[in-house]
Amino acid sequence: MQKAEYLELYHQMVLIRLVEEKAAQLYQQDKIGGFLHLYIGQEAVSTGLISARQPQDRIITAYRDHGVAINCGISAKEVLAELLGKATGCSGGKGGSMHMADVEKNFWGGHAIVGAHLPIAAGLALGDTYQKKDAITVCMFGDGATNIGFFHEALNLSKVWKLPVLWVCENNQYGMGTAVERASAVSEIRQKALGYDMLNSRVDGMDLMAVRQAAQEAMAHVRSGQGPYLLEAITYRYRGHSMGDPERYRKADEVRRWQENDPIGIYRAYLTKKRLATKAELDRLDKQVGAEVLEATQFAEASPEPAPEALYEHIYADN
Amino acid sequence: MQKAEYLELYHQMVLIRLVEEKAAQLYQQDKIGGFLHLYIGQEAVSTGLISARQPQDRIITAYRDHGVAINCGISAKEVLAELLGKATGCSGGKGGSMHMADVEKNFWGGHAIVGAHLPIAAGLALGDTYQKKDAITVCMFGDGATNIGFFHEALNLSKVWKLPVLWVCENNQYGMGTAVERASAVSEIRQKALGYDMLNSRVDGMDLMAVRQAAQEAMAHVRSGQGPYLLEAITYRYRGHSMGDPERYRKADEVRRWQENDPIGIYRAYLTKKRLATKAELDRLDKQVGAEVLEATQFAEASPEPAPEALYEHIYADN
Amino acid sequence: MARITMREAISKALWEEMERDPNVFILGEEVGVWGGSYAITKGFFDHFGEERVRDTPIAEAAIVGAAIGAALTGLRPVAELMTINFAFAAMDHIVNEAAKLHYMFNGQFVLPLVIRTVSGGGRQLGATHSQTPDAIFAHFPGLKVVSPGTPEDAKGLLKSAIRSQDPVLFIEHATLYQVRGEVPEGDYLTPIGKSKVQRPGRDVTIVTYSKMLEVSTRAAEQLAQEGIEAEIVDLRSLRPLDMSPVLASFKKTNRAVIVEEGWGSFGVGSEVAARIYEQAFDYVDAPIRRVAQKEVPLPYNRALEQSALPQVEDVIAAVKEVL
Amino acid sequence: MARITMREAISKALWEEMERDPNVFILGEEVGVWGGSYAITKGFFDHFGEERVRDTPIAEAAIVGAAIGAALTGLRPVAELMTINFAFAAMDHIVNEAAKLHYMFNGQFVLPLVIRTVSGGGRQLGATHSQTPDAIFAHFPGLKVVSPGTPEDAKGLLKSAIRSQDPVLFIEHATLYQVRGEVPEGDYLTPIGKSKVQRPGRDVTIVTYSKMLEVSTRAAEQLAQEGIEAEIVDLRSLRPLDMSPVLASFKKTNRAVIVEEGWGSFGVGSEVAARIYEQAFDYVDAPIRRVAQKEVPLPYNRALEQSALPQVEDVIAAVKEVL
Ligand SMILES: Cc1ncc(C[n+]2csc(CCOP(=O)(O)OP(=O)(O)O)c2C)c(N)n1
Ligand SMILES: Cc1ncc(C[n+]2csc(CCOP(=O)(O)OP(=O)(O)O)c2C)c(N)n1
Ligand SMILES: [Mg+2]
Ligand SMILES: [Mg+2]
Repeated sequence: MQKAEYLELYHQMVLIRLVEEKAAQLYQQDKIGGFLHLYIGQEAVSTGLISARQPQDRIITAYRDHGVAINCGISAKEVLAELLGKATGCSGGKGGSMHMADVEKNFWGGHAIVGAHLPIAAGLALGDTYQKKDAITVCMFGDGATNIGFFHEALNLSKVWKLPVLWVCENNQYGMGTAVERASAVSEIRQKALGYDMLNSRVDGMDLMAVRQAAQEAMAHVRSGQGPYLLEAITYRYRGHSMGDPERYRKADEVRRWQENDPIGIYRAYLTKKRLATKAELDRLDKQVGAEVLEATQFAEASPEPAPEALYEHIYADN
Repeated sequence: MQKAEYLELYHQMVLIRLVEEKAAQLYQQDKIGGFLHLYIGQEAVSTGLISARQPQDRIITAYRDHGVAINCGISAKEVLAELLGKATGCSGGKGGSMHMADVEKNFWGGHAIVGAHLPIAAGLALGDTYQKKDAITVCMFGDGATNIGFFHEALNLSKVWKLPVLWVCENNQYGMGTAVERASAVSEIRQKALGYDMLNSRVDGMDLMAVRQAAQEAMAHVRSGQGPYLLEAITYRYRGHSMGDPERYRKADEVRRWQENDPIGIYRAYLTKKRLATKAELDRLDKQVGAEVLEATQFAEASPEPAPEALYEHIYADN
Repeated sequence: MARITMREAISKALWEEMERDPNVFILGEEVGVWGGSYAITKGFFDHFGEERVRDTPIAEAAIVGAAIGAALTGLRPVAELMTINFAFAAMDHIVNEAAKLHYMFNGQFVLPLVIRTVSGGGRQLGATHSQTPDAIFAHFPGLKVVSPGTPEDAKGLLKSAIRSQDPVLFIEHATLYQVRGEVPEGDYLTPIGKSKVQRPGRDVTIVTYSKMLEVSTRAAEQLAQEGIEAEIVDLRSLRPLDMSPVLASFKKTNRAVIVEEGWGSFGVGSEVAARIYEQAFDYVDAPIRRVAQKEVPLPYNRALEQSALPQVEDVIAAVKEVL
Repeated sequence: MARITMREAISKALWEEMERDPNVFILGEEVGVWGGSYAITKGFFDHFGEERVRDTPIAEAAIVGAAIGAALTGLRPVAELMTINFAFAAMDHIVNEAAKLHYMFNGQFVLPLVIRTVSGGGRQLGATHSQTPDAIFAHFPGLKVVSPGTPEDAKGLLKSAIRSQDPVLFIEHATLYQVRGEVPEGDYLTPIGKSKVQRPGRDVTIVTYSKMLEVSTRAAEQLAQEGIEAEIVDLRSLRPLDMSPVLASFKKTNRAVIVEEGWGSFGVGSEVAARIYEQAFDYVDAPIRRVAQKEVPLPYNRALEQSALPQVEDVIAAVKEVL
């Protein structure tokens, strides 16, 4: 990687962080409705992972999707506009927080039914295989999602058909308020791969470089045509599951401990230690991102609502 | 076991075999409708397994249930009457081949949606645990059923809640026409237990005594309160999946090879070798069972149809 | 009588039934430590313990399936599906097992089972999280489908559901939890399968249930100011569907509007309208009108979403059309 | 024109479309080596190969989910769900994903996807395997629901479904596969969302579809002998539901009977009746009658099962009631 690329990854993580903080604010101001699942704390997973993909590779994830959208190249403007339900949002204001996508950028959503996008991911990969394309599908999901039947059916199918899917579990320790070990027979999620005879590994999801490297290795395997791979990234969400989470299930202390391992902090330290950037440079970048988010917010707020007729558009594709 | 018990198990296997052969005949005569999934070839699995249960233990299985019904103590009369749709059938003629049950005998069906009874089995075990009963639930299912989401959700739940369930996969090599390895990521089904950190073993399902012993060990574990267990029994169905199976998916040769390992033959050899019975005794038993099935058939044929009003009975239990 | 919210009424019903009968227990996602994603079971985990208030994995089929199994052993599980949108992940267990086991095994299996869930749009949750597909569950004989519109009925109906020997799908509404109403103290039961006149009137019959009872009531109040007196019949149960109070009212008013939140096609309004015409044909003075959701997947944008949901003005307009 | 069976017509449509467009492929349980549990894809595996005729594990959610994903990449998957009873195991993917992705992502996602499945009772398969719950799928905007009643329509509609850009649930009937009819040779398309008069008449309108077209036709033939001429309108699609030929017929006959095989409550008959009353109120001479399945889970016993299913005599009786 060139220095610019290193800085670009830093930029992405900070951008995600600040967009999410802004989103929380806009939610409190009642400008965002519905559920809002923030990605704060998990930035390194998606940033590292997606930095390793080729442009032809497809990304698909769950409802905690703003960060992923940004990593895929959707602008902060379009993300914030979508959150405000504006016509300029990446889903035209129809999808909202949980349903962002940009097909041009090979980002296939944003899916709000837990686990339901896993069989769809298998299908995306099937499509590429069928068409003999050199593309893989990267499917992200939470620890909680590994307990639903969809997970099982999708992982099994991907192995039987040797589909080029990289399954990525973001194990952030909880599915809503339920700790992994209270919901899953195994608390090391990668162990589930054994039931499918699937290659697997585990990585520190707070460490961008570690994620990136693990992703590169896993993707190389998947791209080589040897079938799917399960990668587990250990991470943590600093905020509640969604806005308004009473957080009775964990202690403030636990959150603090994880925050000491902040993914942005770790990467800052890495960059300065490796002399890829100075503190001052990074501080300047932080400010720049701040301005970017401000501008994006203004864009989003100034954007038009969808026209009333949009209600009846895109129910069907025919005609 | 006393000699009588050994002979009783022999009796059960032969009874199943002959009831099934009779059922095939009655089907050809158009006296049985719907689907008819014969248990011929797999008799040792259910006979060995259920011989190891305590009366308080619950049995539940899929649609290939006639043999299981007989092992649970439902008479050949009631089984055949159910097949003929008669009021005297174990399900009053309403269930048919796939839906036999007798709650008094702790046989909880007979379920025709592949895998759907697995979560129900978890619930039966939960009920016993909740009520502090010393009972376990034995849940039987096919190899094909291990690929559906229900399997995953049920096995996971049973492990998380340490439910007293013995999961028994009858791996008869095919789900309809699909060979195990064409449908399942692992062809050794027991390997799926690894994803749930669940104890497991594999047994020759053609060998009654082996099944019985494996079942006893597994049941002891489950009864001890240490949680569920997955037992895989390797077996084979000699007939088509249901009546009218074109059997394009396997060679006659393969069937013949398995028939050389006939579970009844193996057990006959065992009994005579261990001097638990003479050939003559067993031949006499065979004849006796023949007469039993004849009588049961007559009973079933002579039994009344359900009254027309039965159509409206038992839609709801209230009132 | 106390004036409490729908949330409190449902919570109380559950609490009292659990105190009354040790066989009643709760299972579902986030019902325990979290206290219920709609706070219905807040405090239950601490009071009743983890055996009786069971947090489950995210596995809807297993939740309903396990509830069925536990019910077969004589317990009275109350399974919570976080919202009805996730009930599709348990659809097989609801319609193929819960609705059929009693009949199929000739009455041998008894399933005293409640599935509580939450329907409704209007909170900008987008297409996958905003549905009101109540009608499709009511299509299946063997299942009972109940959906209260007032705190009083919520409490009485939930208690009846828990004491019923049959599987009951109990559908609450996400935007009714804060609504207050008079609720009798202590133990009372509201029968399942009985519609009820919630507002007397003489000019037109409005048939509705759940959230749309509130919307219809507001419409009726506005209409009253113009001298139009609407009688509102609350179905309360979709299966069994009790037409008697509907027909009695219709025979008086000769005009009807049916208001439901879900899509109209193959919905509640179609069924009720078809039955009114069948059973009170000679009393029909004007075509019956159905008010329902616009036939689109609900969008996120607030204005678009609201434009798709039935509003007070839609009810008023429909009433004026039939008059 | 050739006289072929429904099975042959469906099979031909699939075959021709696969020959025409390499992006069309089949996936489902036993579609390959076995040749399809209803023999629709017999010979396909050998001819088109295992890449295009894919046997799947027993995993309905994965079948529909994978079909959705493949469709998003530009392919045209035809997924087979062995029967509609198993569609409940894929319900979430059918109604929450297939029906909504196009809308929710503002048209970015395009899903040219067909789900073929088989409805219907009458073969003593018992309650879990004999349902005709077509109506509940038609409740969801975003999905198209098609169900042919003749070999000609089966072929033309399946071709249209495969060429459609939208998810189509294509419902066949288990006891119609042997039925023969005239089918035009070669390539022709029957439009989705168009009802059709299958038998002209002047005295009464029978609205029906799928298997019940056959039953209604037999009823009409008997009625004709008594001088009663029934006009039969075949809906062919449940969503979009085309009322024009129904209304045109009704405005002529002023009397209607709606015949469906599934349960009546929240079914097809309710919807059609409600719409006729709404759109042709002034033409109604007698209450519209609905003929449907008795509201019980279908029992195994042959006589009981038949007594629950709509029969020719039921249609005749209903027609005589409305005359
Ligand atoms: C099928 C289904 N059941 C329940 C829900 C409600 N729900 C939304 S997110 C969530 C927790 C998911 O946890 P996990 O997969 O670990 O992802 P995380 O939120 O931690 O990123 C639940 C239960 C849902 N959306 N879909
Ligand atoms: C959910 C569901 N999908 C499909 C079917 C149709 N079906 C019935 S049996 C069967 C094969 C099951 O194979 P396996 O579990 O190995 O049991 P076996 O028949 O070999 O005993 C299939 C696909 C069904 N009954 N339920
Ligand atoms: Mg999580
Ligand atoms: Mg098998």
